[in-house]
Amino acid sequence: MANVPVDVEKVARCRALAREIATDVQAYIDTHTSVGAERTMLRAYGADGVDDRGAPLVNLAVDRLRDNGVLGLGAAHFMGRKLLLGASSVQDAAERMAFAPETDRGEGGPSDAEVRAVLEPFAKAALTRIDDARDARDALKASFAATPTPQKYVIVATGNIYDDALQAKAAAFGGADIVAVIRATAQSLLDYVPFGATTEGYGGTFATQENFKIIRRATDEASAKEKRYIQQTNYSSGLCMAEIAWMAAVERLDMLLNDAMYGILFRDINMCRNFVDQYFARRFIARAGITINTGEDNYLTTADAVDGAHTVIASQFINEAFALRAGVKEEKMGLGHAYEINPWIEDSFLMEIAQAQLIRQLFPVHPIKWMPPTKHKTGDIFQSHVHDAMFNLVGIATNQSIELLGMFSEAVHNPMLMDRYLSLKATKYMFTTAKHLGEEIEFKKDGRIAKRAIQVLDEALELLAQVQTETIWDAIGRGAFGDIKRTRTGGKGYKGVAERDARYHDPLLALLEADK
Amino acid sequence: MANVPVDVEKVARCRALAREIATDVQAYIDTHTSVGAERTMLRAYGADGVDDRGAPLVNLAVDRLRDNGVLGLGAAHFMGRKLLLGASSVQDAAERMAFAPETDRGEGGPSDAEVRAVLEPFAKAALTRIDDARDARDALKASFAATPTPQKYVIVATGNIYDDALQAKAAAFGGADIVAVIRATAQSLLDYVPFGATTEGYGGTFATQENFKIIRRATDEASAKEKRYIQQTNYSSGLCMAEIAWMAAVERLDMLLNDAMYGILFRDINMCRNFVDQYFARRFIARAGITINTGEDNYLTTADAVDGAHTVIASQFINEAFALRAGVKEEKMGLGHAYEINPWIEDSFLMEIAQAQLIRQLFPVHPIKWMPPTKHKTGDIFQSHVHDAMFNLVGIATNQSIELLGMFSEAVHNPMLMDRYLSLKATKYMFTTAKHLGEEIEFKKDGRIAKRAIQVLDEALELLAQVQTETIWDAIGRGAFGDIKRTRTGGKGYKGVAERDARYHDPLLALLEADK
Amino acid sequence: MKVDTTEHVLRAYGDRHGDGMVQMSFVLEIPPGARAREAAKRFAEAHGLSEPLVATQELCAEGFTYFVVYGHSKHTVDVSKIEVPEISTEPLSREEIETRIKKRGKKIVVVGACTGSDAHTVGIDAILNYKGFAGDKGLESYKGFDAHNLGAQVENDELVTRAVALSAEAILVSQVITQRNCHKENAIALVDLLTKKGLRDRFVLLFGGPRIDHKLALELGFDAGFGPGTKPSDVAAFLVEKFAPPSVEVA
Amino acid sequence: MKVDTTEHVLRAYGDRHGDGMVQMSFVLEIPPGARAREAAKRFAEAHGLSEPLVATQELCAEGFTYFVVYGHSKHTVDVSKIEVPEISTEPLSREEIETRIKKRGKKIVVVGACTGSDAHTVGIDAILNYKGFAGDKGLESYKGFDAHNLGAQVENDELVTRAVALSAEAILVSQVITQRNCHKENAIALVDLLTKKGLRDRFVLLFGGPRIDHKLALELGFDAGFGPGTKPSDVAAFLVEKFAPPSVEVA
Ligand code: B12
Ligand code: B12
Ligand SMILES: Cc1ncc(COP(=O)(O)O)c(C=O)c1O
Ligand SMILES: Cc1ncc(COP(=O)(O)O)c(C=O)c1O
Repeated sequence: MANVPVDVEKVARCRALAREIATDVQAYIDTHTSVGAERTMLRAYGADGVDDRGAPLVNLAVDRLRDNGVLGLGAAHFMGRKLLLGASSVQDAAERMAFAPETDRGEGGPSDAEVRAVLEPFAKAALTRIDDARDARDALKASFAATPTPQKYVIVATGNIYDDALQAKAAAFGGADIVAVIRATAQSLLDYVPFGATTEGYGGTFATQENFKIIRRATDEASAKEKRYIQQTNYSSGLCMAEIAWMAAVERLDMLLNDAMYGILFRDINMCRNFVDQYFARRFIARAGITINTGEDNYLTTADAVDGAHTVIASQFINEAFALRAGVKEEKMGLGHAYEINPWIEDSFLMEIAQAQLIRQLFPVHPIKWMPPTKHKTGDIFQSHVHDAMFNLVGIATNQSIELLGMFSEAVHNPMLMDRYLSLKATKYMFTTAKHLGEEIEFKKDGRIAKRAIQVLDEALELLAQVQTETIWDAIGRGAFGDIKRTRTGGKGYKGVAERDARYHDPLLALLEADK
Repeated sequence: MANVPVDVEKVARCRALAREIATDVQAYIDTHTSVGAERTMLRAYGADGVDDRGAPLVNLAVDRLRDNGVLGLGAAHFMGRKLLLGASSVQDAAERMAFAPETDRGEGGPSDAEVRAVLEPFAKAALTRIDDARDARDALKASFAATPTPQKYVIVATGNIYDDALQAKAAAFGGADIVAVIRATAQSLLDYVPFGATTEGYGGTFATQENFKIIRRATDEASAKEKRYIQQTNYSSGLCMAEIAWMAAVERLDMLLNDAMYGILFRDINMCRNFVDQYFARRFIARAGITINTGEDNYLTTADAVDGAHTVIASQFINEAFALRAGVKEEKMGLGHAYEINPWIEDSFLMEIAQAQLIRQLFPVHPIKWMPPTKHKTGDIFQSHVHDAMFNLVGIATNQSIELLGMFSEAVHNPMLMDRYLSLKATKYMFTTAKHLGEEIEFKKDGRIAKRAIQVLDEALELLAQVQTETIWDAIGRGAFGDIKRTRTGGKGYKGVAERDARYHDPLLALLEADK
Repeated sequence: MKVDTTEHVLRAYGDRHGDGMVQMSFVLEIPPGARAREAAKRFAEAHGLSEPLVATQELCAEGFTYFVVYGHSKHTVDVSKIEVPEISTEPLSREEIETRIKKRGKKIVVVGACTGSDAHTVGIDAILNYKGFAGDKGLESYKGFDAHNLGAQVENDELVTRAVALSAEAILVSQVITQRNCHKENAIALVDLLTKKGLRDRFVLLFGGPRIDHKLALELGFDAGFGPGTKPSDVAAFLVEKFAPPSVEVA
Repeated sequence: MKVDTTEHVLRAYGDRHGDGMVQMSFVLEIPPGARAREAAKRFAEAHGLSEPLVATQELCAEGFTYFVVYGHSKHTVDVSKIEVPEISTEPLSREEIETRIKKRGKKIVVVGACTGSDAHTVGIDAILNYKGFAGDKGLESYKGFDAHNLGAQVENDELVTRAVALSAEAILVSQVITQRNCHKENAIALVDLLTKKGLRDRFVLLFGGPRIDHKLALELGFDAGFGPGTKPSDVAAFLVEKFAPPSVEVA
């Protein structure tokens, strides 16, 4: 394999700095919770359903805690109390939390120890549910041959879950290894998860537990048919990132788009909220053995991909540090990056090779996820197809793990059946015709590729040092990533954050945190 | 630049063998002539025009010689006699040759020395005409910056010379460096050159002197407009290959498709005829400073491109040897090869790199001409565009000299305006994005690419040794090139060959042969 | 309106003048084969293509075939009949813009946002932020403009409230997501809201995005529309013509 | 005729069932801009596309613009109404073919050529020569066939003369060049020639090439047509069904 020069010393320093950056934030996380996090715990214990106006029970229950100013005690505390005070089930307990006429301030009555004890079996049951799904996935996966890398990842995004299912199967037929159902544009900012099967969504389809099931069924059928394990993925992002992580865990999803900072930067979600939520989400993700996909690729859609190359790498180290703190294994960290350099720049292909290979070497056991060109795509679908071809070539030559396939219609619309078919076909072609290219070539010492790799790593190290000094909060404040500036208390969802009470204790969270 | 291993010893042996193969044939050529060759001489001396049924004067004159069994004396001999016997001009002499009531058997009357003497000034004038065109080309070319390699070569082929002119300009606008007007399917087998501007042709447009002028005007206008020298090319092949070479010389064409064996193999033209004609053609080509493009690429359309790779190289050495004997300089030999391996074969891209790079090294000063994928193209124009992209990538990485651009509609129709535009756009993209790739990489010693290059050269050497032993006549007889078998006296146009009389002497040919 | 050629009635052009060649691709729910080929031909013919050539037919999903078809379109388009509203503003130099606004005596206050659930800020940022687009600096970079960029996912309500609060004279709306015409709905909703509040005439309303053109913007009730490739200076020039026409000589 | 789906009236399918999405590309002689965009939209609408989206417009030659357009096609195709003649021959094994011809008692003599000025022999070679196509050996490889390949650029006259001389039972014609329908003209001329000479019934006439299908071949007066991807064994099976049907029991 052709390598770029990498100074292991510098890499170690990058990791150390990232660890410190995450430690600073972790102190905040460990003392806070959010409505999203607490709703997730309720779901995990077994609460489900919506009221007649479509509001999820867990929202009604948790909003009430927040309104009462007792969110900092954690939802589990109240659930435990309801169980001790006569609720017949978790569901009943949640309903009481939501609808009981009297206000529970979480004080008096059962002791904290009793509360913990009553929750213990439910916490274990919650874990078992996740573990069962994980085992089922492992078993099914093991019944097929392993998928060679790069794994071909495509999106479906009709807005209608039934059309999505059809297109997911079509994608598998066309050679896809991984199918993602893109989310409706609006969902990130909804502070609840819609319920049931959905057939209307702009720019994508709502992520709901029922929709997850429908696609799981479709991809399982496709696995059986294609004699290849077809992975399913969705988005653990936005104001409900943790709830979705849990849903994905129990619905046996294989991957999740999940990033420690994407929501802050690209959805203007409040930093505090986002950092707390990502931690809860990742605890479930880790337990479920789900692979995360981080979103550093997005930086290059708002910042220039030549100038901003190092921000991707700095952020990957940070995402890695956060993920490690949530118990996610390196083998499950699909750190994101992208092929977004202006294609008309001389030797842009060489810069892309340098970047892709550098990241491959920096994160050798990580299932890194590579995103195709998007920003410089135009409606010239023919040229766009060629642009993607070069992306595919670098993908196979540098052995990226997960490759989201580019679509020639990128600048036009969400991919249609034909677009996806042709993209898969072109990718199969490239992965075949250039199969061993990576093993066949070497990069010149001191050549353009080597120099570019060295430069980018140096800049990443510099940036990490700066972020470590100023803290991530301030670094984001001055636009260190994606040229986007956010403030600590600005953005959406800040009201949903609460400081944890000294008595905060969630037995399920404790079990999850016992991992690693 | 990434090199493949090349054993210079073997290369020298290839060249020596090819030289011997050509020497054998040259002995035949030097003692024969053909109707096509003699028509060319008449045209060069200045005969032109058609009769009222459209038959060219030179055909009428030369056919009469053949019918009278005196072709072996050469047309010049008779022209000289007519001039000595009162013809007022070359044209008048030719007309007398064609129409004079009495039959001239070439004997009696003026002595051979007188004949030569009277032709001498016309021979010099003929040379001057060629030289003037050459100088004009050189001057025009020198007024523009040199075109970087690979030079982008595209075809136009509407059948209508006026549409061709429009499309030629459009091609130049789109970035083409070289414009070829593809010939009508039928023309190769016509034993005369059509006259005047033509607007009807299947699969291409007739090559006529007037059509050459029309395209020259269009490309000159395009040069002025684009501030880049736009080259024009056509086909010196078929039964009139030598006449067309002469026309191209005086109409200031820059390149010609011209091969020592293409007509034999792909048009079933008689071997003897073809070898004689190619020699005459190349004598004019050499004088005119025209770049030839040989047709080895075609072998890979009838034979398998993996198995037949070495036949291309063997043939290139043979074409080189023939061209040298006709006075063509290496710097003007655009030896042909192609990207024709089944794209769905694993590592086919690596084999293409090996082949392209090997040929680049074997013929370092030659303006080698590289042909795009055609045979494995289907009507899936999107996939076809990607296939061409890989061709372009190898083109820039191995620095091919002349690159005929692939068209996504290859399996559908002759290129349309849009197809050509998009092809040029995609090529510009590739030549920009991967500009210095060739300088950046090295191939692994003992890797797949290196091994393939060694194997192909070994096989080429072996084939040359065999051909040298059996002679090219017999080698073609058993299908050594392109899996096509031809016999020495079979094929079209054999009747047009004549053994040269001992008195055969053409002053213009003698002048041409004085070169080198 | 300018007329570009003497020939007004255009056919498609591929190989030869007037051949009408067009390329189509589509998917039909039928497995490949002789019937599928015939179906594709008839489908193409229904579009007005003669001698349709089915260049390829491939199974692209169970029961679905992808086709590429070429054919000679019988259709023509009479361009002499096309009247497209075009923004007639001539480009102005930065100096000219600054001088004119200076003459006017007060800055032009503009508020921009990417509205609804749309989070694509790159376009509106390109117009408003200092950095600009393709080397052309954004409105923020002009002394004469007071540019407020509210960013993405801004609801119409909030946009109007902020515009009023800032005494903005122009509102710049960006919409990138267009799936099932949500951009049009969003735009119409804004115009309705302003009309209902009696504020429509208070603002010059600009609409922009990769799928927007002037014609569409006018149809939706905006004052101007800006499509792909718009430069900040185009927008500046347009606004200056509106708010500081050359004749204006006020304090 | 087989019916493949219960739904007979098909629309194009892109994103959602029944959306009618199709893609088109074409060139119009108009420079890019607002008018060109409108011209392209109207041109697309003339083809029956609603809400046409001009994805790109680029100057591709002086005065010419290349367009990519997407739109919802209103057209449908009723596949239940499609009756396509298909070659009904079932594939036969090599043994079956050999046995049947052996039973018949004499070889099937066939003559093939690529006719007119067409020099594309790869197709006819694939069918006739030993080597065959995609691993399927050509007719030459069968003991039961006496296959004569006349190669390329064979004039109809000569083809007929040779067929008569060789007492051929089938004539196989390949045509690859199709520019302005020269393949059809060539084919019709052969049928006319045979008819004029009173020889039409003496031969089974097969037509093949990348643009040939059974339907077209029948229309042109041939007995069968073979398109891209034809295997020699398909042709062998067809000829065996003709000349050595399972019932035949002659000497
Ligand atoms: C970058 C990008 C993103 C970034 C956005 C980051 C950001 N902060 O803006 C990220 C990665 C976050 C993103 C996310 C999504 N995206 Co997006 N994205 C793109 C992409 C690649 C480029 C857009 C872009 O930045 N163009 C560059 C700018 C400069 O161009 P522009 O917007 O046209 O702006 C110019 C002009 O139009 C004009 N202009 C624009 N606005 C205005 C306003 C005024 C007043 C004026 C005067 C001028 C003006 O001036 C600008 C400069 O010339 C396009 C694909 C493509 N290549 O076009 C998809 C694309 C727009 N995205 C798409 C989708 C669907 C999404 C998602 C919904 C996917 C999902 N379900 O997760 C998400 C959700 C985001 C949301 N809720 O909106 C689709 C939209 C399909 C459609 N037409 O409906 C596209 C086309 C991709 C695709 N094929 O699916 N995306
Ligand atoms: C190889 C090739 C050549 C070779 C031919 C070598 C040879 N000895 O055959 C060479 C390089 C010489 C050549 C030259 C030309 N070619 Co050419 N060529 C091609 C190419 C790349 C592949 C054709 C091929 O071999 N296909 C593989 C065979 C196996 O497929 P097939 O022919 O379809 O055959 C199968 C079936 O159709 C069927 N079949 C075919 N015939 C028959 C007959 C019977 C009886 C039966 C039962 C079945 C059958 O069985 C076969 C096996 O499945 C195509 C482009 C493409 N990718 O299609 C252009 C193409 C066919 N050529 C084209 C042209 C224009 C030319 C030229 C005229 C260009 C020029 N002006 O110089 C010349 C002149 C040749 C001439 N006079 O005919 C055009 C034709 C355009 C059109 N539709 O009219 C094409 C499409 C390229 C293009 N886009 O311009 N060409
Ligand atoms: C890491 C990550 N999360 C989430 C998303 C998109 O989801 P949403 O914007 O709906 O949260 C993306 C977008 O590509 C992403 O990269
Ligand atoms: C060397 C050479 N000469 C001539 C031709 C074609 O010309 P024709 O067949 O009209 O002689 C080709 C075809 O590509 C060629 O490669």
